[in-house]
Amino acid sequence: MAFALVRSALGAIKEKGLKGAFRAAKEEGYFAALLDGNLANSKFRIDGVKLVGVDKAGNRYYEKMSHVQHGRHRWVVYADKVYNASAIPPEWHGWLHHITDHTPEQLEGLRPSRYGVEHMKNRTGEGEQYIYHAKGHALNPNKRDWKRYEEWRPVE
Amino acid sequence: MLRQVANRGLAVLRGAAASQRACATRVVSDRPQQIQQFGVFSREYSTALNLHRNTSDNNPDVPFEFTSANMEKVKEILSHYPKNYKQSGIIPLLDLAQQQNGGWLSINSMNKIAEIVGVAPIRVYEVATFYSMFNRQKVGTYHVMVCGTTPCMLRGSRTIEATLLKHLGVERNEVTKDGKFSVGEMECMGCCVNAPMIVVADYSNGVEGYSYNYFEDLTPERVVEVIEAYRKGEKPPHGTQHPERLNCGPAGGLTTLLGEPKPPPCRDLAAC
Amino acid sequence: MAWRSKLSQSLQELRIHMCQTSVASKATREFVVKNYKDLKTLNPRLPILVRECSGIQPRLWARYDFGVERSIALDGLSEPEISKKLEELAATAPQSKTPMHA
Amino acid sequence: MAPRCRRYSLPLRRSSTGSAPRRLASPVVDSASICGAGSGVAAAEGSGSRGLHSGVAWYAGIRGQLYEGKGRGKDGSKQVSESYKWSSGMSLGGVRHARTASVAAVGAKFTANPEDCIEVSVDGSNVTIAKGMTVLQACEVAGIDIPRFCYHPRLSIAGNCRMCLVEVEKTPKPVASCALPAMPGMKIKTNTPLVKKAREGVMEFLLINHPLDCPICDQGGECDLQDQSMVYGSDRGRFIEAKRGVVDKNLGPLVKTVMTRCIQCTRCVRFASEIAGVQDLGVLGRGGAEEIGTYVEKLMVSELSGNVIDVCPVGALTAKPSAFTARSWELKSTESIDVSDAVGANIRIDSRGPEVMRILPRLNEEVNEEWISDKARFSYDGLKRQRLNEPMIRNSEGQLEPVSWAKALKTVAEAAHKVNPAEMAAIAGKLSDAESMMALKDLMNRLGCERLWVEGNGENADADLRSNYLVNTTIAGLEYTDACLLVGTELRHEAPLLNHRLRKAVRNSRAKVASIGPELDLHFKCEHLGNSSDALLSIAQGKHPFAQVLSKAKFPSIIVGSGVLQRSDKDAVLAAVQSIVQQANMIRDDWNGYNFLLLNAAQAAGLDLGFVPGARAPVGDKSSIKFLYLMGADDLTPEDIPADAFVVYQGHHGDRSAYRANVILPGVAYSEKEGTYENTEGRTQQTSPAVPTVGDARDDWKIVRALSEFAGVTLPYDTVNGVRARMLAVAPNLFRVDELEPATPLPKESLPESKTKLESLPFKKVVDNFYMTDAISRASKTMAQCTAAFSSS
Amino acid sequence: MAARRALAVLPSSLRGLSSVAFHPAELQGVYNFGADSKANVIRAGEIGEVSGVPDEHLHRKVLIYSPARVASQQGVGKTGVWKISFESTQKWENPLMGWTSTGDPYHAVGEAALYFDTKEAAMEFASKYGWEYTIREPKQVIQRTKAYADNFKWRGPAEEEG
Repeated sequence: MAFALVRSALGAIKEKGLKGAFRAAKEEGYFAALLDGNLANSKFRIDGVKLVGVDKAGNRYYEKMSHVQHGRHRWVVYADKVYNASAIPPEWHGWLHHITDHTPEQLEGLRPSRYGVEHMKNRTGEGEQYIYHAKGHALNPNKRDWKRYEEWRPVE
Repeated sequence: MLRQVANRGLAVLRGAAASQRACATRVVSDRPQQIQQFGVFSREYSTALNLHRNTSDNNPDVPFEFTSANMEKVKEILSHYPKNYKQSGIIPLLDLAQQQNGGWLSINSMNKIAEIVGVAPIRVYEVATFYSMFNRQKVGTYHVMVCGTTPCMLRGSRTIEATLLKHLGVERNEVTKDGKFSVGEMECMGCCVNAPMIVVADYSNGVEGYSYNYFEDLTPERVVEVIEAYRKGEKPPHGTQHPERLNCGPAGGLTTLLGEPKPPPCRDLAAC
Repeated sequence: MAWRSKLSQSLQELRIHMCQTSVASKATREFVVKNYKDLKTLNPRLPILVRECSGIQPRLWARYDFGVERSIALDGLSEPEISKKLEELAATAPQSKTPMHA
Repeated sequence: MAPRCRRYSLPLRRSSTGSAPRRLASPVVDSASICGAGSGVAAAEGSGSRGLHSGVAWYAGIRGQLYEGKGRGKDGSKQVSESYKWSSGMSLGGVRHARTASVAAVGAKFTANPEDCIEVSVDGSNVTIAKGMTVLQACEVAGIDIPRFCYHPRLSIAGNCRMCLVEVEKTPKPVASCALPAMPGMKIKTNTPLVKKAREGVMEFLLINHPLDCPICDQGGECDLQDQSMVYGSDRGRFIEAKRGVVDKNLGPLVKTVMTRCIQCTRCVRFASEIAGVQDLGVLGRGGAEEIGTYVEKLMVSELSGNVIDVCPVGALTAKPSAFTARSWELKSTESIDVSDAVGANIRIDSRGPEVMRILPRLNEEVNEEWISDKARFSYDGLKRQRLNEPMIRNSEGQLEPVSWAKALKTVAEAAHKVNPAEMAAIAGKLSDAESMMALKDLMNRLGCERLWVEGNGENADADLRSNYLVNTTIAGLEYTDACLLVGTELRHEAPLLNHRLRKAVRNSRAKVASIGPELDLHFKCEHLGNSSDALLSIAQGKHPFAQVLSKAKFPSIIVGSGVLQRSDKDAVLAAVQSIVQQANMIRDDWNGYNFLLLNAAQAAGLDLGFVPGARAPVGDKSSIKFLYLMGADDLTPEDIPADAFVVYQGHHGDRSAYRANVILPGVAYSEKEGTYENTEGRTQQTSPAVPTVGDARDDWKIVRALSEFAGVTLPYDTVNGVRARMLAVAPNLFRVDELEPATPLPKESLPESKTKLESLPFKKVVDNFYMTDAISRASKTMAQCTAAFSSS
Repeated sequence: MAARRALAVLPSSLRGLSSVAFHPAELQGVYNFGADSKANVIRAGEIGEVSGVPDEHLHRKVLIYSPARVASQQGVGKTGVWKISFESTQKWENPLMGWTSTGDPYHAVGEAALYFDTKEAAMEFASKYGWEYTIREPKQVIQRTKAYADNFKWRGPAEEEG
């Protein structure tokens, strides 16, 4: 990727000259785009970036309302290095995907109190115990017995 | 348009809630907690629940027997009917039991009647729940029933009832603390000419002294007087309370038909 | 008629099949009406199963020891002849087969 | 014309023109075949074991070989005039001289004399109906289904739902067809716009207070209100006020109530008072506050209470045990027969996958009409519990351990050969079907064992004459009795449906009923004459006033309970009964009032098959038994079984006897097999398999057949048709499925005299607890709940 | 004719089956059994034989019946049809998901599809396939006269006591 970028930049220089290429890149906003990226924004704290919140797992949610490409104004920086999109809890998922403009703190009152389980990220591949088995699967530790009758056992 | 519908719906809901509240408070306070919650099921247009719930004064352990004098009456009543149709006497017997029992029917009084006429108790319960004249909850010694049907309502029966309730300090179907009065509602009793009217059922003297009197042409002031008279043990004059009216005639003398009415036109019969 | 009292010595069970109404079963019916009391009194423990079924052929079935059965059709026979057949059935009891393990 | 019972215009005897033998097969068989040893079914084997193509040919073949071919035509009429006794004229279906208007879709039939018929026009076409029928019935005969809620064919007419409105020409308004008698020449219209509009109006009122909870309602999918609202209902209501709510009632562990759904059709009230005879339900209150209830907290104590669930046209009364378990459209229904008592009610087993979800009654006018007892309806959950699913053998440590079939059968065969045939015995249980009893009888006989009996019949049962152990009046015929004596029977607990028929007789024609035996409220007026045989004796001697009642009666009857079989003076009791029968002239050409009520489903077939001790069987002393074969028999107490006996238990439930068994052979329950049963009136009926059996269990007759091979006395049949062919050679009436072969009583002169003396003993109860009588109901949780709830009352 | 030709290519063991007589008396007049000249007439069991149905299903035992009205409903709309039931109970709960499994290919056929207007049609169908059938006749309702007035009918004088 980076190699392709360098090659296309070299190609542009070769075609338009160094100055021409620089001007064209600036006109087309390439440099702004470099700085606009989430990585740069969140790592280097360029102006206008707001940390909206941190969820239980430590994922950090950011927002930048000006000078960003459309649709890229909310992002998450995962707590884990080896990350997985399923690490985002549903309450933050709504905010992150622009389903709602309210953060989970603001929506706390709507959270059902009588039911609902704590969010857990998908742990597939992290070990035997996380493999899903169907209700009647032999490896399911809570294997369900489908036998619809109860047999007699002699009790001596 | 939409708002109208919404308002109407809300009004209905409010009405329902209000009636439920009213029903809930109507429940006599000495009932146990568990019974109170059934109050909300009773409906505003029904005088009482169609269910029996044991209370301290109304349960299968409270005995009921007809007095020997009344037993004679029972026999007299049953003699009107064929022997195998004794159940025809359920209504008069219920009435008798109600008079004897101070104006209401306990569960055992109904069971007793079922035993006398030889039917299952449920057949008696059916009759007793059907007719609103039969009270299955305790009422006052003087049970006052206000007519709530259209002519009386137009002539101010609501005010009469409100006055009564305020004067006695009770809700509808509730008995005063001294046990003397209770107020209920009745459907049209046929005195529309002299509306508004009330009925006072007097259970103070058992079956012999039982009376069921109409008081007509009432005003809020007059109804209080009537009640107070009863409280003193007097017997206020029943019938119309209008000073200038005789029975159901016009107040202050005739206003029409003052002279000999003009005969209808008739052909000359003699000429035929 | 001595064979009658010995009926339960050779037979384990006697079955009489007949129709309730048919002509062919008439003699069998007569046989039952006339002889049942006698047979039963003499052999109180012998099951004499009178089985009626409309339209069935009258038939006498005898069951001996070890489930051996024989039957005789009775249509066309008169009542004394049926008696005779019964006697035959009683007399021709198969040699009592001993249980194979004894 | 045959004599008729005028009141009901039913002939009491089959007319003389039409009762030639019903089935006549063409070939006359060589009848001199004396079958050799072990080939009692030789005739059957020829075609029966051919198996594959046999279907009808097999049936016809058997019939041809075993049924006589004579007597058709001229002979036929002659033989009938000589018919020597009564034949099943009481059966409702066998009515002659009746014009029957039968419509394919409806199947409605009526019986009446032609002169008692009238003609009305329904939607332009003329139909002939009996005088006195209602307009609704006329429409039904015409094949037009009138919507209705309150009308029920088996209850009195209430006329309060107004759904059955039709238009009759020259009436100003639509009329309620259920309550209007049809008049000759009436012109009825059922599909005019007026009718539709009228019914729509009624439907709108009905739906005012009916909740919209069809998705969570158990009646959803088979609800009359739901179906009819599809035609007459609106998609929106005009009612904006608050709907009413009604307090639910507690009617016990069987009937669930959601009273808000009630539309006040009062069917349940009428059912309770008219059919069940428990005056508990009533209509309380008036107007919009009207509701169905008991007023005081009271359970509905009736053996027929489950039927209010069927009677209810909406979801107000539903089955509590099967609440929220299945929807009606996902169920597969199998038409079968109930075995919980000897009445043999026709049922429909509804199953989903391998599980029985519920049991419903099925129409059979001659047996159960449309009712079944609560035990029949709700004991099905016992089919899922305590099941024996693999063969077991008691090992040397005294523990039962699962083994293979081969090993189990081998063990049994070896044990059987170790003992003397005289020391063997076999008992068939209450629920055994005829096929397995036949196989077991053949097997035991071949092994030399003659000591066989069916539970309930006892060891001394007399299986000779069918008329001596059947309900000869027939179940339907009992309705016509006008005086009945019950001897040693608690009819309500022993056969609730028969009790209902007798109740009908009391209600409709004021029949007089008296009972000698344990005292029990039968839910109708019944004079209790004490519980001792003295009362019986005084009636038999004509001293008792009830003897006069019986002899004055037109259709007197007597019902003897099967508890009599357990008495030591059984013969004397039966002799006393016989003399009552004689005195009251109960057995006539047009009426047979002698009834022996059996208790269990297996009893009648067992007696028919001669599943009784043979002529030289040792009887009485049970201590000599060394080898005991129990086919689902659980009534023996452990003390009855000698400690050194080898006990084989073949059955479907681990009930009492399974604990004592040395070998357990798992069989199948009635819902899983195709078995023949005979009910107490002698009607042969067959069950159909509805669900697969459990585990390794096998059909009972197959187990016996396999065992016979291990024992070296192979039985000569290996298909179910083969067993049935063998049954044909033993009790041919068991071959006539769904039919009643009437039993002819012998004249008293032909019956042997009893030598025993009547003892002054009380009659014992035979049913301690109605809800738990057999292995299935004892395993049922619902029945346990019923026992707990109703035991106090 | 086509059926005949198809039969000819079947293994002889299968063809042998066709010689087993299947003569429902009710069909005698309709079919001329064994008359080869009338080759276009379908012989009993012939459809089953040529259809390639496995042997074990060729001669199934079936029940021809007309389902009774559900006791809990009064409408008769669903009654009057005739069904062929295979009395199939080869069912079990699938151990993995608990769904119902079956080992009987005819299970759903009988449940869902085989409806006939008349008994004869069902019998003819069954015999064409060579199924061994039993017929169970439906029970009929008997209409009894009754009147609304019965509720109020004079039940006669009282019985004497004693």
